[in-house]
Amino acid sequence: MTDQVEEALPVPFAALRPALEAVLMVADQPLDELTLATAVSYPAAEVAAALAALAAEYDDQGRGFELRNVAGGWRYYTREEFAQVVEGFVLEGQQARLTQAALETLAVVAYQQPVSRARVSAVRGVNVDGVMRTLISRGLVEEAGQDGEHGATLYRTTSYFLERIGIVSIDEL
Amino acid sequence: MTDQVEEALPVPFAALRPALEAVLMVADQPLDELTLATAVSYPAAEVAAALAALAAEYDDQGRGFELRNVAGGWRYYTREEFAQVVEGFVLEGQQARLTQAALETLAVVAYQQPVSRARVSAVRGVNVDGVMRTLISRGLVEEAGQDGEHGATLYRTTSYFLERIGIVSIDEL
Amino acid sequence: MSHDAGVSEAESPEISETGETGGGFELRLSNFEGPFDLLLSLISKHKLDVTEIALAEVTVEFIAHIKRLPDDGDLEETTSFLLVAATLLDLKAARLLPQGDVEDEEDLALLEARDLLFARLLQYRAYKQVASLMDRKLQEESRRYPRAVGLEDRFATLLPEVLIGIGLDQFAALAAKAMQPRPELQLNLQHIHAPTVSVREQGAVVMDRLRRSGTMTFRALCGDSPDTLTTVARFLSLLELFREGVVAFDQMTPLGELTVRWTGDDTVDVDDVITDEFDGALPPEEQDPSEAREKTDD
Repeated sequence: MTDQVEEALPVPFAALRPALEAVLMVADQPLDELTLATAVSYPAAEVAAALAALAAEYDDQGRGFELRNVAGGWRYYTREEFAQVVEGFVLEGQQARLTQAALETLAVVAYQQPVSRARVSAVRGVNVDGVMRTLISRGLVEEAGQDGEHGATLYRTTSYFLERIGIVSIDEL
Repeated sequence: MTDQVEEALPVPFAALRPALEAVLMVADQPLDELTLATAVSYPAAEVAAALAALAAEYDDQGRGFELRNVAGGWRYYTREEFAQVVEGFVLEGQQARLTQAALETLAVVAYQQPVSRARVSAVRGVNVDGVMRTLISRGLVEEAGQDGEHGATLYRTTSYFLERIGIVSIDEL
Repeated sequence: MSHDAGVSEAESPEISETGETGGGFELRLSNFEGPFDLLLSLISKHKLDVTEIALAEVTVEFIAHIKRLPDDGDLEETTSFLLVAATLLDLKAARLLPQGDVEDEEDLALLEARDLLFARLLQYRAYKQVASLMDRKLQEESRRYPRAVGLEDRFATLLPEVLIGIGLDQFAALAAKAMQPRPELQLNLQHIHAPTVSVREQGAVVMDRLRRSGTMTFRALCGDSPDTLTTVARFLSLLELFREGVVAFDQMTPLGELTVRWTGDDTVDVDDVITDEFDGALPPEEQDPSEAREKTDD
């Protein structure tokens, strides 16, 4: 686009890390490396390296927060061991724990997606209609088009699911 | 679980600073020293000293954020020299026009207010946490107390919403 | 801790005692996520691997628990338990037969059925392990809170004016559409007042039909069954008839159609072969309506 040669880097070289910190501090959702690279006008690869370095720094310094890459985006999280102290200051209440049925259904969807309800039922040996509705209403599973052959609705896990489980992609499972 | 001899301080001594960092990281408004002291179960004086030490540390390390005491409340702010980057980022993703998801969520809130987030999620069949935050940050939706029964936070539309949609009261909906 | 007899020291998380029945050990079937879950739990209770021997060992227990299927269970769920039970019985029966008595084709079909059941069990077990791993991760993750705070005022005021972009009518239509109830599964409330069904009576129906037809599919035997409970009663009566050696089962494909063959003679009386093990001490009841209806069948 623009000739980026020397001109108009909004962020001076030494300031890449703090610039990322500032942007991450105002974000209310995970930010992917491309978005961050655009915000600070740096190549994505350098941004990725800086993010990893920051995350390691927070770990080394024993900060009460950590910088994590979850569901493809970077975001500040409180560290696990301070959960008890933090709870009172968080708006959303504790997420209700998923039932065994919901967990098993989620596991099958996660590994076989996109997958039809009938297929999940066959694996679990029980009807999963109700459980699937629960998972959809909790934003963990979403529709993913139709099966070409039978026209059955297919389902997949959402990026909110990745966020909830704290991983970057489904391959990590 | 087990009786920890010295009466279970929720935060061990060495962890005072990170515990404060964790709380400040998720707090939505400035917190005074007494509130913070209560949260971490430490004397207010020690908490005040720890906060000052943290603020100095962030300055020394040239972090992109700073910890400031404004009118008696402590809060993380982005550092002044990165204001331009943050502004660019904040404005970048923001369109004047609302997304379909935001419009739908807004419609449900408008017609069911005061309403909890869980209720809106249930009606729309998807998780609405992110969209709700957007609506709040755009000034269209605000908190409206607690549900008497479950203690869930309730939401309603704002007068700014009335103004933007061009009516005087929600009765006109 | 008190020494209350009701407190079970070695209570397994999956198989718990109710302590209510004098007989003692009772599985609560409602704790299980279907037939594979129950089967795996039984196998692990006996500290066995998933092998043919294990299946044979737990067959009787598995079937014993089917009668504890909740009265309000739906037909689909009940059927899924029954189909697995049928495969287990086939396998057990085959093990009891002398080698030469088994025809090659049936033998092969049975091996196939066994392997498929193994495959499904192992698959289910794998997903169960994944589920528990996910549970751990979800729990762990729920103790970390993401930063999601409002913008600092200086940035919040920079945001452009919101453009709602649609008129009031469209806005109202959007709300109406969003609030429309999504189709829910129909709730069948008939089971709530399920009448008592007698295994003995249903056994008489089953025997009568098999005597006349020789061979019938389980589906046909239960085609007129008015409710799940009757279907279960007929299945249980078949188990008793099987135990007495007056019926045989065929199932060509795993979880496929179950065919029942009458192998007894005409002198067999229902009271001789069907005990009241399942019915308990039931008061004699009036004729089951399905029995009367049956005369006009076929």
